[in-house]
Amino acid sequence: MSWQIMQSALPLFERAFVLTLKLSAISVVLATALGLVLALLREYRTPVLSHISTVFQELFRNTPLLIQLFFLYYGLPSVGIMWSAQTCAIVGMSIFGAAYMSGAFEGGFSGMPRVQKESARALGLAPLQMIRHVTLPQGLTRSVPAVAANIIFMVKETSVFTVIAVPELTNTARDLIGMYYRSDEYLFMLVVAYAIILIPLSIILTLLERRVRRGTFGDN
Amino acid sequence: ACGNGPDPAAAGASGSSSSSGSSQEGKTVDQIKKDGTIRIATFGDLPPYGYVKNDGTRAGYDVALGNQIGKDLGVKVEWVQVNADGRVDSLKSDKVDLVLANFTVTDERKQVVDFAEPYMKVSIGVVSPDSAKITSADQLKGKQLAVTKGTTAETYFTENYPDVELQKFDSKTQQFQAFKDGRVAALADDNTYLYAWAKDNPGYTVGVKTLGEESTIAPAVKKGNKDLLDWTNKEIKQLSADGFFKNAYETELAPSFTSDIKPEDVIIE
Amino acid sequence: MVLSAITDVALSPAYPASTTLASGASVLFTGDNFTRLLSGLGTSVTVAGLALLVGIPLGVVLGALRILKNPVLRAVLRLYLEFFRIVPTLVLLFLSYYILPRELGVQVDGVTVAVVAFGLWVSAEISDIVRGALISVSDHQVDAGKALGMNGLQLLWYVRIPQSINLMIPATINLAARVIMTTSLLLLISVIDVITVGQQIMEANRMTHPDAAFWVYGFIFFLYFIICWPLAMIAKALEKRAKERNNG
Amino acid sequence: MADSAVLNPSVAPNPATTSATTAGHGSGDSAISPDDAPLLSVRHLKKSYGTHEVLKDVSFDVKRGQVLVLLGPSGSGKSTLIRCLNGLETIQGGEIVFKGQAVPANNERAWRKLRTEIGMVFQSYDLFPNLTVAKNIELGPTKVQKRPKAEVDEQMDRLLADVQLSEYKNAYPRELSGGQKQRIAIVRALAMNPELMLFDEVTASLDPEMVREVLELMLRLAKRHMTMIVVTHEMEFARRVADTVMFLENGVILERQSGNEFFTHPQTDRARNFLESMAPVGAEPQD
Amino acid sequence: MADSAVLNPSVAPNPATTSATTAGHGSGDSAISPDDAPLLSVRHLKKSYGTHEVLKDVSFDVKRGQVLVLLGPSGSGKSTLIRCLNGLETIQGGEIVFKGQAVPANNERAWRKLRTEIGMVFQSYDLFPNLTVAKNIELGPTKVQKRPKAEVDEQMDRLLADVQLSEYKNAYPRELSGGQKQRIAIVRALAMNPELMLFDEVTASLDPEMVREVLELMLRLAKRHMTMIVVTHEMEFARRVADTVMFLENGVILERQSGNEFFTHPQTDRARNFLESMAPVGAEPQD
Ligand SMILES: Nc1ncnc2c1ncn2[C@@H]1O[C@H](COP(=O)(O)OP(=O)(O)OP(=O)(O)O)[C@@H](O)[C@H]1O
Ligand SMILES: Nc1ncnc2c1ncn2[C@@H]1O[C@H](COP(=O)(O)OP(=O)(O)OP(=O)(O)O)[C@@H](O)[C@H]1O
Ligand SMILES: [Mg+2]
Ligand SMILES: [Mg+2]
Repeated sequence: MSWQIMQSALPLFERAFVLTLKLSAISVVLATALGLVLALLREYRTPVLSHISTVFQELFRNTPLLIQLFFLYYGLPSVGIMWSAQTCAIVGMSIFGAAYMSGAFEGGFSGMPRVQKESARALGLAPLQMIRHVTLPQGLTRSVPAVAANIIFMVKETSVFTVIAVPELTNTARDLIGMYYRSDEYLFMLVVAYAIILIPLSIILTLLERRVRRGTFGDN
Repeated sequence: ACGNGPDPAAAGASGSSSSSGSSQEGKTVDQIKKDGTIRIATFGDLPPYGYVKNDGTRAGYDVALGNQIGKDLGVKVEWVQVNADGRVDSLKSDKVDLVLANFTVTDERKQVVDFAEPYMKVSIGVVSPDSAKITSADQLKGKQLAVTKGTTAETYFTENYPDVELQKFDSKTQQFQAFKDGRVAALADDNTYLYAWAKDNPGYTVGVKTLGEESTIAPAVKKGNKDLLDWTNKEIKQLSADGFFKNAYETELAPSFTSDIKPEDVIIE
Repeated sequence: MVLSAITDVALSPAYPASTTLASGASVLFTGDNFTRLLSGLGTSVTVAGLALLVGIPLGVVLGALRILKNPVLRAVLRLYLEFFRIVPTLVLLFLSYYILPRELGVQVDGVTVAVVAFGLWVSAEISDIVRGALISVSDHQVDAGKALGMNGLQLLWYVRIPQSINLMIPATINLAARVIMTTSLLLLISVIDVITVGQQIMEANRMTHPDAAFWVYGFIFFLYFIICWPLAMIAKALEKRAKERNNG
Repeated sequence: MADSAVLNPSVAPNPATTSATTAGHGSGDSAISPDDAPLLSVRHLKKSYGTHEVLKDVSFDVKRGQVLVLLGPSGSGKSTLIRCLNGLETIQGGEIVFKGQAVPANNERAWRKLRTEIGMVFQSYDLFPNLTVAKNIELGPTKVQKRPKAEVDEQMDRLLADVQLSEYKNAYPRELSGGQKQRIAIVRALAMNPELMLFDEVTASLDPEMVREVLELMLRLAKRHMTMIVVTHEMEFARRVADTVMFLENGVILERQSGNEFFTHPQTDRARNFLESMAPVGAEPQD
Repeated sequence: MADSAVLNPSVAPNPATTSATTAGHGSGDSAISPDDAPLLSVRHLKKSYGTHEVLKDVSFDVKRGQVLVLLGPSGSGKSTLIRCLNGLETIQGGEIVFKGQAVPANNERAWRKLRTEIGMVFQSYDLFPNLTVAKNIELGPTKVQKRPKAEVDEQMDRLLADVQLSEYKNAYPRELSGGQKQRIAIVRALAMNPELMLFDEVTASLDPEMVREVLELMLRLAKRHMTMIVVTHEMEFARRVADTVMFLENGVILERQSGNEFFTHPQTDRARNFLESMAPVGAEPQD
């Protein structure tokens, strides 16, 4: 392996690194927000909307992100909708991620003992007050581990953006290999780049998990 | 884990003799004959050079050459579909014996594979819509240009026109699709297929016909596969003499080209 | 070899180009295209199947080892899992694609690369599923087994496995669906999977059907859905039953 | 002072009612003076899960200041009945009349209003684990009843002092023992100033030593004329606290009597058998 | 006939030992004739979780045919002690001697052999939910003890008849009530022909009506001279079954007496308070 080759590729990897982070962050935020709304719609059996939420979840959880992206990027223009590669990436990943996130939140909500909801009702709390004071604080806390797992999953999944020409990390590595045929160096840099993102992220999320539990239930 | 293993590029730089010489890499002609099949890498989405018809069979100029080689070796051809960026690795990792996939001969590539005698001439061209025609590479500054990963066009623009924003795609299908969807201002690739493509797609013109030096397209074998290389060189010479390439041009390429392209622009006598 | 077997099994086409379909959609039924798409999908499913075949037994053994108290073994196996958790599957595929043939010194086709890469990944995920399920068996049950004088293997065989298998199965089915979805990445290592076939079709018909992309990608989307969705539903039903069993 | 803290302020102590408890069998007595009008009347209540009829035509009254103890074997429908009285179950027939007003059947909005007047404590600990003790107690009075926080806090302090848990005000439920949790759950319900309290086996999940502290709090409430409906398996406690005992089996009221009468002279064989089965083992060897 | 079914065949009925139960305090008496040698001796047992010492130097003996009842407040270490006696916990010091042989400390293999001679029943239902009643009972004798299935089945039939659960032979645990489950758990332990039975609050999770059927089975076992160590919160039962009572607090044995003595004249204040706290509420009002 040659240092020199790696050094000369560093700027490109840096750019890709930043882009990967940016796209991940935006998608994670959007997916989490959308996923929460979808989960609440189902939790409270909102008419019509809860069914839409179900269909949405099943559809996007059971198809590959890659084909969703292809469809957005190459398929939609034939019917007159054209988004840039990065927009397609963000939209695709947010939808895909939301389908997973709503599952995580639902798991959190349904893990709550039934007596909790009943005692909230017994105190006369209205549905919105129940969401605000009981369902959300407990449900969110319970969903943190699953949400954290989804975040890691989504960040890894950004590697698939390579297929719609988004110059993120995987794309950059493949591209460099294609031009200069130095697979060892570039693959090494690629794995290191993901490790730099994912290892600290997973540590932070674990700490956060503990912190949130303590904040909510007073655990220590 | 990536540290060990042969490093052909480095070896090539320090003197090409070190890696070739006595050691035979890849399958020899005899081995291929014994196996009864030759594995050839080609494109699957690049009419009229290498593509798959609706009935699932392969066709095109590269494919015609491959089939002829198979016939002359007396073996079956096993086609392995690759993308541009997979051509070198398919040889390096012994996935194929021969590459016939519009493989342009370049110095970098010579360090990692062995090219046989060329069978086609090529140079980089740029196609653009008639409504916003690009006639020189300088006009592309700050604009988006579609290329396929691992092609000479990609390398050429990366090195000579860093101001051009490259959109890099995995396959020909994807680059042309994105181009037609209007995602990019122009598309750069080997001029020969741009001619063909522009003919199929009215409203687009190859505004820049040649860029950089003219280069050639040749079959490639694994670096060090001297046996197959020698055989292939002989074969190309023989086929040239027999007029095979002229025939193939007429049947495979000409119908896709506009009339201003002459056989001499493409094939090597 | 694997591929030809699949082609033979695939459905017969015999669909004429239907006039009621939009022009792009008719591409799907021109020539052998429909069959070819299905056989492409067959390749994907076969790769997934082989990967599971390789990965599940390995994962079960690793998972069972992970409940042992040996700290070194646990750390090593944990590291194994974490490696596959950190590296994106696509990158894993590339690593195998570039490194496997060289290290093994033999010619390895894309399908083998995929089976090995996915198989290792599956084994890591399964080891976690198995471990999680095994330790979810309540301490009381294990104590009750011990109190009858059972040894480690007997505990595993009579107590832990039977009581956690109904947790492992749905999780494994879910994983299977995920592996099938992940085979969409085969496109990138030159395996003729369903998407590659789709692209061949678009290219061959670019003159006659310029809007084929919408229909071809839409159709592939649908194909994946009708394979993975039933799996997810089965997993969900089994999971629910397992929960009810455990409470009842 | 302690008395006034726990005592429901809206109920005037009325010792007369507590002794006259054998009255009011069945459903005939509808013309009544406002003074001894029942606080709660249940008429022909029917409840089923699917095809399984859990409550079959249940009718009874509860007067102000009275303690009604519900007894019956497991699965007889006690929990279901008490949950119906707080609108937690949809019912298939009959009527529930609270303070002279019929509650529109299965109307969640109507029940929501009523639930501020009917406190309930469950068997499983039902404090919100995400809130401190103080927040648990304040939630209903401030968010639902919209009473000023200062006033609520003052009442809370008195209630906590009364159950000797003032020091746990800022603790989370997980830091409390089971008995402490159940006492706080009772305080939480009392903080709404309910006119009726429902208790469903509130000591059943407790370690034996903690049972006592909860039952004693309930005895104190009863003494102060809180109207209560109590499901319990603690026979000694039931005997002491009950003005009236109602014995339920298979969703039917088999017996309804004054507490003393029931424990000394149960009228039905089923009730007699039940009482025997609940007596401590060893009191009367069998083999 | 029923007697011989439940009776542990390896223990000869020895009425003499059951009455002489106050003997054997402390640890001095080591030179003993084989006849009244203790079945189990515990010497200076120490157990901690981390830095938390749960058992501090606990010593006692149990003779053949004797019933030892362990009492003590929650958290005093009763469960921990009884689990140590079946090798389910690692210990930090002391010695456990069974049938005159010291068990090598924390040696899983040695314990595994012994566990076939020491039966244990837990508080939480511990039948294997995936196996039928018959399979649950057969598992230990056939797979661990490797006894012939025919013989085991015959014994099982007798035991099941004895607890009147023959008809449930092919039922799954989920089809049984709590009381039935615990009786089967006891049968499962008996099928191994143990010489000592350990019971840890086996009725604590049961509905009150089911407590009796389990306790009566245990009483019957005691009558037939099964050696037993019993943790329970049922005071009436304890009083009847105990040859000896041991009162534990904070991991220390505070009192060890004959059953009658303990319940009528507890020697320490702690024991007296404990007994009071366990008396039914209402028997003796406090406020
Ligand atoms: N959510 C439910 N769905 C279906 N059946 C139910 C449900 N809840 C209770 N039941 C049934 O209704 C009957 C009455 O149950 P309920 O809980 O009211 O009895 P209970 O008298 O409170 O018993 P316990 O003393 O065990 O608490 C039982 O047969 C029970 O199986
Ligand atoms: N696995 C464990 N880890 C740490 N501490 C434990 C563990 N098990 C028990 N303890 C502690 O050991 C002490 C004794 O517990 P043990 O369960 O033996 O009490 P007990 O007398 O059986 O109480 P109970 O009557 O509630 O069953 C308690 O303080 C408990 O918190
Ligand atoms: Mg109940
Ligand atoms: Mg205990």
